[in-house]
Order: sequence, then structure tokens, then C-alpha cells
Amino acid sequence: MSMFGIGGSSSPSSGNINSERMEMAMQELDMVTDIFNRIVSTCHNKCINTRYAEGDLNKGESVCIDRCVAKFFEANKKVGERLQSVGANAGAAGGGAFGL
Amino acid sequence: MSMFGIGGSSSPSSGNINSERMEMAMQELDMVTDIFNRIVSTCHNKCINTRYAEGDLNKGESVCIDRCVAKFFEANKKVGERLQSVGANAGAAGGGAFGL
Amino acid sequence: MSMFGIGGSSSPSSGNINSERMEMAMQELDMVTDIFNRIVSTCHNKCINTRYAEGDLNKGESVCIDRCVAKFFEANKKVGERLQSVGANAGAAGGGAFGL
Amino acid sequence: MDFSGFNAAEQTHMARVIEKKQMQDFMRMYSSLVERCFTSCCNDFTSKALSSKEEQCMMNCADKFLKHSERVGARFAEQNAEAMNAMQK
Amino acid sequence: MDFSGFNAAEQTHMARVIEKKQMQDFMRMYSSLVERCFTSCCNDFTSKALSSKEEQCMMNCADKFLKHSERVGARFAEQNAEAMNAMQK
Amino acid sequence: MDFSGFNAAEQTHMARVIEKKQMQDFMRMYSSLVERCFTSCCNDFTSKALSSKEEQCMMNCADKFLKHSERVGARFAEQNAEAMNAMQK
Repeated sequence: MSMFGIGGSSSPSSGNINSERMEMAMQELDMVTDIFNRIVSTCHNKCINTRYAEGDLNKGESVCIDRCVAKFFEANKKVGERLQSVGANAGAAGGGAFGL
Repeated sequence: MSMFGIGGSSSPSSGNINSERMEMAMQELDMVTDIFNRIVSTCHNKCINTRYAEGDLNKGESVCIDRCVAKFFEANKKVGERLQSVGANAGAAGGGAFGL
Repeated sequence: MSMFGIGGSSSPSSGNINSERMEMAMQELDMVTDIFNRIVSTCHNKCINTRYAEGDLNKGESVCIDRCVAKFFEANKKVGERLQSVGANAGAAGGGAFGL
Repeated sequence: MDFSGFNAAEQTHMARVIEKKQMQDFMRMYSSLVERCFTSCCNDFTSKALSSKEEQCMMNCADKFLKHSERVGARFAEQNAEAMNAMQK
Repeated sequence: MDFSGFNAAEQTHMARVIEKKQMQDFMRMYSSLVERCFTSCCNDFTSKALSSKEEQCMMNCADKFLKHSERVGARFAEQNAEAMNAMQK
Repeated sequence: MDFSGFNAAEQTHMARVIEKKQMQDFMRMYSSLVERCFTSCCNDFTSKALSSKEEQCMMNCADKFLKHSERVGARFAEQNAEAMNAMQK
């Protein structure tokens, strides 16, 4: 099976590892990492002064980061709800673009 | 099988799957996906008003998207022809950078 | 072997390939490629005039590229030394974010 | 792309690979959408709660992004088909 | 994430995968830090040597980026825990 | 990088991996070039055809990008060699 080549259910080398479940866990891990990295980058752009006169986060930056992360989570949740309500058929539409 | 060519035609688990052919198809699929994502991003930057006063594409945005995609394809084709005419030796040059 | 958990040292298809060592070499290759691509992009932003009135690098651009690459290497080295001196515990902190 | 030269095992394998890839691409599209809309819509960090104005902006941005992607997808498929036809002449 | 439903072999496998991934993520974080700080701090290419001012800026930027990432990580973990609790109610 | 400590099977394997990777890197470089040049050169969407001015700009941009990449590659190799020498002292 798969993108990352981990055995399949019949692969001799994967022993008693349930590959479907592993794969889903890995996809979830990738998703969480991707979102974490985007929050780091986005909130850095929003909150950090790029003059770099000192190496510590000042009070304003610290508070801004806390709010930025909370707001990003809320925004992420709202968009997720929206996509579920419209049936998330965008994935299918995207795939269709390749004429597969 | 896979992304980095592990397995191979003699791999027991790949059965009668021709891995060279699969791999090329997967590379092509990656390439097409990469270009599609770049067009989505680039044409969004060119055509979509970021005030987001409404959720629908207006007439101007819709027409702009159509032209942007067509133009991107044409630009992509021209650059491809150019690279082939100069022998596409940039790939070799890039590889050489790693002193391999 | 590898990055995505394919086989292990007991995998029948990897023969006498030392997978730990291959994996580290592949990680190093990925790292070098990633840095090279970032230098190409960053120094392009710093040095190349985007009017594109001609296809050759002019004198000023060429000199700028040489200095930009040298400076990037020096900056990279300084940051590396800094991270080692603070114990590079940022990796652990990042991982902790996922509650693993 | 044309997979008609593939045998049955290859087609099955390819279909699974593509399905995985579409899931990954969808997740990446989703998080890039959130990042892009958040960057455009949220600029006030005097509060940690999304204001109603910011929420409305996020919803419009998400809707528009999906419609944009769909439209790009449709044009992309047409251009691709044209390019393939041109190659076969 | 919750891996408690995994058997021993799966947990071992997952631990290795996560370890690899963390190494990759750390390397990517590192090079993105260098790129970001270089872009902000280095704008004078009349010399190939890092000036003392540029070096100071790079050090401050690196320190700040690490503290920023740590703080985002802490808030992220809290928000994640909250979201999980909310799901179980 | 130095693969001299590898045995024959490992060297063969590594050579294949590197070849694949170079192909992927080349494709990624190519599409990032097109994206970058398109962003700089194409700003008029009153027509779907590339104007001759836009086409000229794309060609110059592509040529310049390739020369830039080559020059960065040459400097990168030198700096890498220097860094390795310094490590062996």
C-alpha cells in the first residue's frame, strides 16, 4: 500500500501492524504539524516586531501571541464547520481538475 | 515501490506491479498537483479582492480567474520550450551544488 | 528502512543495506536541499531586479549574489552555534505542543 | 493523465495512491485557506475572541476561496484537455 | 492525539515514525528561522561579511523566534486539550 | 556529502534515491520559476493571451533565474567545501 510504503495488510514485513490505522494516525499527525507551523508563521507576522532590538518577547508581543493562537483556533473551527455544512465537496472538485 | 524507489521490480510485496511505471505516474501526479496549487494561489493573489465583503465571486473576479489560468498555462508552455531549447542543463547544475 | 518507516534492518527486500545509515544520509540530503532552495529564493529577492529588461545577470546582481550566499552561510553558522549553546531544546518544546 | 496502459493491479494500486493523495491535498488546501483568510481578516489582537466582523470576513473568504478553487479547477481541466489534444495531432 | 488503542507493535512503530518526523520538523523549523531572520536582518550587500549589527540582529531574531515558537506551542497544547475535552462532553 | 563509507549496495541505492530526488527538485524548481516569473511579469488580465511584452519578460525572467540558480549553486559548493575543510582541521 501507500504513499509512505508501509506494508499493506498482506505485507510480510509489517507483522501485526494495522496499516490503515497507522496511516490515519500519520495523516492526522501531518495535519496537526502543518497547522502548528502555519500558526507559528502567521502569528509571528502579526505579533513580532522585526526590528529585533532585543532577544526577549516583550509584554505586548507575548499577549498578542496568546490572543493570536486562540483566535486562530476559533477561526479554524468556524471554517471547519462551514466546510462540513457545504458538504466539503471541494475535495472532489479539486480532484476533478486533474481529469482523473 | 514508492516515493523514493524503494522496493523495485524484484520486491516480493509489489507483485506484478511495474514499479518504474507507477513511480513515473506518481511523479507526474505530484507535478500536476504542484502546478495546480501554484495556479490557485497565484491567481487568487491576482484576482480576488481581499476585503471579503461577500462570499460569491463577482463578475470581474470570475473573468479574471479564467484569463489568469489561461495565461498561466501559456506562460508555463513558453518557459518549458525555453528550458528544452537551452538543454535543461540547470538540473545538472543544481545537483552539482551539493558536490555529489 | 527509512524516513517513512519502511522495513527495518530485518526487511527482506533491503538486502545488506544499512538502513540507519542510509536514512541519515537521506535526511542530510533533504536538509542541504532545503537550505539550498531557501538561499536561491532569498538571494533572488535580495539581488535580482524584477523589471526583467534583459536575461543576463548584470554586474551588480552577480556581485550581490556572491555576497548574499557567503553572508547566508555565515548567518546560518552563527544561528547553529547559538542553538547548540542554548541546548536546542526548542525541538522538544515543539514536539510537546502536540501533546504526544 | 492516462492510466489506460496499466494492468488491473496497477490501476487498483494507483487508485489507492490517488485517494490518499487527494486526502492530503484536501487537508493542505484546508489549512492554507485558514491561514490565508486569517491573515486577511484578523488584524485586531486586543481581544482573543473572533469579532462578528472578523467571523463574517472569514466565512466570506472561505466561501470565495472554495468557489475560486473550483473555477480554477474547471479551467485547469479544460486547458489540460486542450494541451493533450494538441499533443496528439 | 490518542494512541492508547494501539497495540505494542503499533506503538513502537508510531514512536519511531514520530521521532523521525520531529527531527525533520526541527530541521525545517531551523532553516525557516535562518531564512526569516536573514530576510529581516541582512540588507546590505556591499560586503560579504556579516556586520556586527547584522549579527546582533540575527541573534536577537533567533532567540525571539525560539521563544515565540515555545509560547505558541504552549498555547497550542492548551487549546488542543480544550478542544478534546469539548468533544468528549 | 561523503558516501565513501558506504558499501556497493548502499552506493547503488543512494545513487537511485539521489536521481529521483534530483528529478523532483528539478520539477519543483521549474514550477517555482514559472510562478515567480508569472507573478512579476503578468499583471494585465484584460486579455487571456500573453502579450509580447509579457512573453519577453517571462523569457528574460526564466533566463535570469537559471543563471541565478547556477551562480548560487557554484558559490554554495565553494562554501560547502570550505566548511568541510574547516571541520577537518
